[in-house]
Amino acid sequence: MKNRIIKVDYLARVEGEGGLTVKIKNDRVSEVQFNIFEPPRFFEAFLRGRNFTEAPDITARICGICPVAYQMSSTHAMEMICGAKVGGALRELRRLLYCGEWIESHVLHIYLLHAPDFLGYEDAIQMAKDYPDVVEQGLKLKKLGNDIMIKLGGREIHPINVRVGGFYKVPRKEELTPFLERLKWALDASIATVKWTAGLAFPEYERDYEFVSLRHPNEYPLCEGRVVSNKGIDIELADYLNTFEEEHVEHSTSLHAFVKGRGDYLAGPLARYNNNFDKLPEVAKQAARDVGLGEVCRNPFKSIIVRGVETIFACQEAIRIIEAYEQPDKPYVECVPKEGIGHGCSEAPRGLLYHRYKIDDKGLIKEARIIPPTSQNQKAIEADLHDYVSQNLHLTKEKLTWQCEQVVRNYDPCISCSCHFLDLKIERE
Amino acid sequence: MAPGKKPKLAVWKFASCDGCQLSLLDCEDELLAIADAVHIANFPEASRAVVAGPYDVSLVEGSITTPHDAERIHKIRRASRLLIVIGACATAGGIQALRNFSDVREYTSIVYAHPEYIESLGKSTPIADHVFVDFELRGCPISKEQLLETVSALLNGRKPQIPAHSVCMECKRKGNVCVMVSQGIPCLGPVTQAGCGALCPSYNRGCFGCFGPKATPNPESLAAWFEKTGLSKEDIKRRFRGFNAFAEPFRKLSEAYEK
Amino acid sequence: MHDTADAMIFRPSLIRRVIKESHDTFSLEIEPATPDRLFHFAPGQFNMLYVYGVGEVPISISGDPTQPKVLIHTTREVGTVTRAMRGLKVGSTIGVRGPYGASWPVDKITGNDVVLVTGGIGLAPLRPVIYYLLANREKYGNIVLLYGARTPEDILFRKDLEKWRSRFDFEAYLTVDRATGSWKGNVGVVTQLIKRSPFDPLHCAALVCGPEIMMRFTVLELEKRGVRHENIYLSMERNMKCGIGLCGHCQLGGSFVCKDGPVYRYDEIIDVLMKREL
Amino acid sequence: MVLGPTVRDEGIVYEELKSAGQLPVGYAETQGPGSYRLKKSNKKTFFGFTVGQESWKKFLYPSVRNFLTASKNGNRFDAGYEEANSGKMAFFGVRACELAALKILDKIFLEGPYIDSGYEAARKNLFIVAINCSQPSDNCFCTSMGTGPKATEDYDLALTEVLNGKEHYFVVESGSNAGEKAIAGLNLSEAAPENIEKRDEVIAKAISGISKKLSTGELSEKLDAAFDDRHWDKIAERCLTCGNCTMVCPTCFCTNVEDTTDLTGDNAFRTRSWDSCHTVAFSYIHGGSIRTSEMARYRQWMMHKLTHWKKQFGTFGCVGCGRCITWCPVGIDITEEAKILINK
Ligand SMILES: Cc1cc2nc3c(=O)[nH]c(=O)nc-3n(C[C@H](O)[C@H](O)[C@H](O)COP(=O)(O)OP(=O)(O)OC[C@H]3O[C@@H](n4cnc5c(N)ncnc54)[C@H](O)[C@@H]3O)c2cc1C
Ligand code: SF4
Ligand code: SF4
Ligand code: SF4
Repeated sequence: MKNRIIKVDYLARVEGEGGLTVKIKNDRVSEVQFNIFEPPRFFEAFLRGRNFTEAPDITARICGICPVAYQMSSTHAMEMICGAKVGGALRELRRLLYCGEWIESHVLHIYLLHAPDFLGYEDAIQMAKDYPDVVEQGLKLKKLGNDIMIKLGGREIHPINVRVGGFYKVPRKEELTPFLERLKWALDASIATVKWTAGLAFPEYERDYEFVSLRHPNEYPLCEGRVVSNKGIDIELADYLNTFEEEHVEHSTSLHAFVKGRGDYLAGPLARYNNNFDKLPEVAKQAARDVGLGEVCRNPFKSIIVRGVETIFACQEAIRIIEAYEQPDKPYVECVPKEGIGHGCSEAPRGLLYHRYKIDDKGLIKEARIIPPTSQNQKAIEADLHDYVSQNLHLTKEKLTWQCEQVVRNYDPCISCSCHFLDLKIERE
Repeated sequence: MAPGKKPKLAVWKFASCDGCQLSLLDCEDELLAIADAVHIANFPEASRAVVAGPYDVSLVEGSITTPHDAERIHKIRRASRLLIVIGACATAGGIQALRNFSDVREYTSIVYAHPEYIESLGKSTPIADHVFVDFELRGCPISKEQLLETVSALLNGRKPQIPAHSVCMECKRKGNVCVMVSQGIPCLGPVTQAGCGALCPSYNRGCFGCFGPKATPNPESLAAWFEKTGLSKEDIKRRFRGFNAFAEPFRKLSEAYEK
Repeated sequence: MHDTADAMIFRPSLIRRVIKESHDTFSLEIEPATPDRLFHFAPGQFNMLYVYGVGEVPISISGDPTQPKVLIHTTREVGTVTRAMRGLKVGSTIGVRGPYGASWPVDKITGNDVVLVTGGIGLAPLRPVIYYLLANREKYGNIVLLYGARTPEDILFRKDLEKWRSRFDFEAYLTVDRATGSWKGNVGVVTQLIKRSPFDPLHCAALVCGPEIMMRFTVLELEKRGVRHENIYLSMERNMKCGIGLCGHCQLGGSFVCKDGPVYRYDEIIDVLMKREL
Repeated sequence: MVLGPTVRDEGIVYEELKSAGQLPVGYAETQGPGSYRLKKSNKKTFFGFTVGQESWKKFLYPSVRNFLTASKNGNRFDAGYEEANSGKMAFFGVRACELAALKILDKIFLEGPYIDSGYEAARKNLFIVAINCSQPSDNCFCTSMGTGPKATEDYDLALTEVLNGKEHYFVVESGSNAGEKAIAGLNLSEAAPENIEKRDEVIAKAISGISKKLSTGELSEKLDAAFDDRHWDKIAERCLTCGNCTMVCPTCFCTNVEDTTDLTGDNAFRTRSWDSCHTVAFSYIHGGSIRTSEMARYRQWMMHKLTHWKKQFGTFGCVGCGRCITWCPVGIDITEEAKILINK
């Protein structure tokens, strides 16, 4: 069994279409490919010539799993150009909407996509036969996340209520307060989730990642802050493209991002957690400590616990926002377009989502550039696969294949997102 | 569908955002009941398990954009008794059909450094352009309620109650004050098929047409009204060139306004 | 005759027998919901039949008005509800409400010849008339049935037809669009039969039931024979959601097919029949 | 439950009122074909506006109603009926044209041969406070239809708002025993002749403020004669067949009935909802819809209102409130179109 090929044509339980190929030659891993064959959809191209107000609705269609992330990154970029400040209750409502998406997406991944791997089930529906209460708790939590998005956004997938400058309509206080009771339940349920996930069996595996995430002086990061890493990156959004670069490889319709001059990096829950542990609310910190998760966690399999910790944060944050909420007079801040370039970066559940736009004085988009989390993580995924397979060559092919899939699923990759980027250098030619 | 036997369900993806199939996982209250009533035989987003065809029902998300997909859809059709297309990508080519209005080679080079690696058809086309489709669910994304209604209907041998009339009818039944008449906000509701529950007007915004053209729409008349109320030709064109840009009545309209 | 409670409520009633009439047409024999509730109706009236969970459709009563203990409906499978209805088995329930609508004018036309012109499933709404006429045979002149089917296999109520044809006081002429097997009878449209039928045009009533296009041509032929408009009766079909004049779907100009029809005197609807897409 | 006009979003709607403060004090609107704009002034008027988008029919005949459930029991099933709400209601601020509309609905739903029990239950317990119009909109043509602007019958109480410099009062008339009783308990002063005079001035002013006209003499017959007119096609070029006119019309009563089940099929439901003759599905029978062209559907709608209704119910189906003109997204005006058709 010196030469083997591990091939998964169609990865399950990830969003979008991808596969993976690991080639082993003379008991050494010779080639690793995280194949993305999701058909390209050319968003950056057809964004050109659209009105700047259309960006949130159009870019949301890049991904049905994290549309709010796209709406947040694009609105922030546009507001930067217009010089508009969205603060106060409107800013809080956006955070609340995002909390909804975090809860929904994290819980979906924990319970329906990731946990079955640890317990050896093909899917959550089979898992539900043996763990009915666990799955039901997951579904109930997930529904709460969705219901928050429905309230604020109109619907959970591609919300319609987000606009550049704020919202089309804001809720009355009475519409939000009923969520408090459910959120308090959810807070306990997410603490229980952390405990439950911490009890799963984890492969002993660590890597010295470069963790890249946002960092905000006062908050656990969602939509604002500087981009930082544990290896010295600390930049303004405007410097994003000077720091990171993307390349196009043959086996993928998604571009691969890397830190210029350094290489792969990891974005997502693990990165946020490691870079911002101090900004977590006390309940979340405590839950992490209680299960022995340190302030630094380098085992990517344990991202499932970290998602739980972040779910605690999202519930706690939602409670805080709703309790303090006062309905603003106007649902949005007026945004008058002018010629310029804007950047927006927000923390999608699966990691940094960067947008950059150039618009003209009429508000028409001239250039658009989007770097989704999955392109940022692709190189790290391949490095993990290489590393992990090298260390576990003794496993049976079947087992190794499953675990390779799991290595990919650790990232909660969203392949649909990853297939539409624009290389500005080419365009300028 | 023969009662007693659990029908085999498969979910397939083509060029899309995944949102429509996610709707199935978003049926939190009904998910386990669905799994009880049907045999989920192929649904990669949710399960590793793959059961070979043929399938009683295939839900197809996404549009056809590559030569490979153009072949794959035929295989799926052959393996499916009923083929239901879900969402604007599958029913009208989706947002990526905006490419149909310009040159793809140009697009590829804008997005990819090595366009030669990318295999892409010149157009993003709806599934019905390639194979026979039994039923379609509109929307970007589809409505969860309509999806459940369709599954329930199939399981119980009845016709899904999916009306082809305008968003306005839902809007009025709901009691929204019309945003177009009372505020002059341009709204595509009168020419768009119902299904979303008149979501946008409920949030004080005009409909932007994500459920596609209703039965016998008259976009020309609505566009003429838009023009009369001060929208530029360019604005009108963009409005009809959204998630259902390639649906015939909307396509014709936007092309007429391109000149 | 109707319930005082909401007329939209159906009574679940038991199916006692299912009879296959042709490859796509079947009859249901339905028992009253309670034994004391008899199905009194006048020939030409219809019921709204509800198939559990699938839908509700108007179907004429095709049984014998003198036998109110059992309700008979004959239905052709054409779409969702009728397909599901065909799937119903003996012992299952079907929702019934009615009877609704105007009937064939059996009492007004006594002393005259009666000519019944029908095609396809149209024989079903006319069968109660035939039962009635034969039960009151002495009150009428010649009784002539002109019936067209697509093929010999599509001919409904064969047993009845045989029985009726064997009577000396009943004339039945059949024709098919397309002859198959050993068919030796007429081939062609039913309207052709009109010119040679034994009835007195000046003292007759023509009862016509079939597709709208067939009824239009029938009227033309009857006119040629000199039948007056006020002696011609037609049964109309329109979409119906309630059957009781409240849903608005069955409007035919100034009338509602469900309550003013389905049976109309020709001279009363002559102008609406001439209008397209009304 | 008291129901009456109040401001929601940018329109006036009928909703439950808990206090007089919820009335649209100082509000007035301008209406035009396809256009409605609400404005607030510092005037003290309680009823300085006319009809908004909604009509009272929604309380008597809800836009969507689940009225029946059935549950499976082997190969049989049982049916359960959901009682309509029959609580006591008071409509506060009903216009004369709306009274006429209620009378028409009564004819449809209560005069048989079959009745709508839900409508009946709601209607039986109804107390009506009418308001005589002082500020007709540009789309009102009640004077043509003989329905307004003064309420003359079918109310329990009728109010006229008089605002005259500093003077601001209501003249109340009672139209029923219930109305009589209701005011007996209030400490009202007898209207003086000058009050009555002022009231009549208000109404006279309203009448003279109505500019839209539809000539109703032989209207039904003339429209009937125009059945094959080419002008219907002209209208169809503009009509979106969106159904808004039917939804807002206070007398449009057509409904659809939908049967559904849950996933398991153990429970079945029937829902009735407002339908519109503008849809293709409306006239569907096996083999194809009767009214496939847009022209035929618009024609059905207008002819039903102005021609067929007369045969069906002895009145026009139009009360001249102007809603279908205002709330048509492309401003099609029934009076203008009818004029063209009958003047050919
Ligand atoms: C007064 C009257 C008496 C009838 N009597 C008989 C009869 O004795 N035997 C018989 O086989 N058929 C009869 N029909 C026709 C029968 O009602 C239709 O064939 C039936 O409604 C088709 O329903 P479906 O769901 O199977 O068809 P689909 O084509 O799936 O129709 C969908 C829906 O449209 C409506 N619809 C479709 N066609 C008609 C129609 N022709 N009339 C009214 N509504 C329709 C129904 O609500 C139906 O559920 C009668 C119709 C009327 C109006
Ligand atoms: S707001 Fe839009 S959808 Fe609603 S009625 Fe008005 S035009 Fe129609
Ligand atoms: S109102 Fe229009 S754009 Fe908004 S959700 Fe509904 S169909 Fe989509
Ligand atoms: S007349 Fe106006 S409101 Fe009525 S269906 Fe036509 S466009 Fe819609």
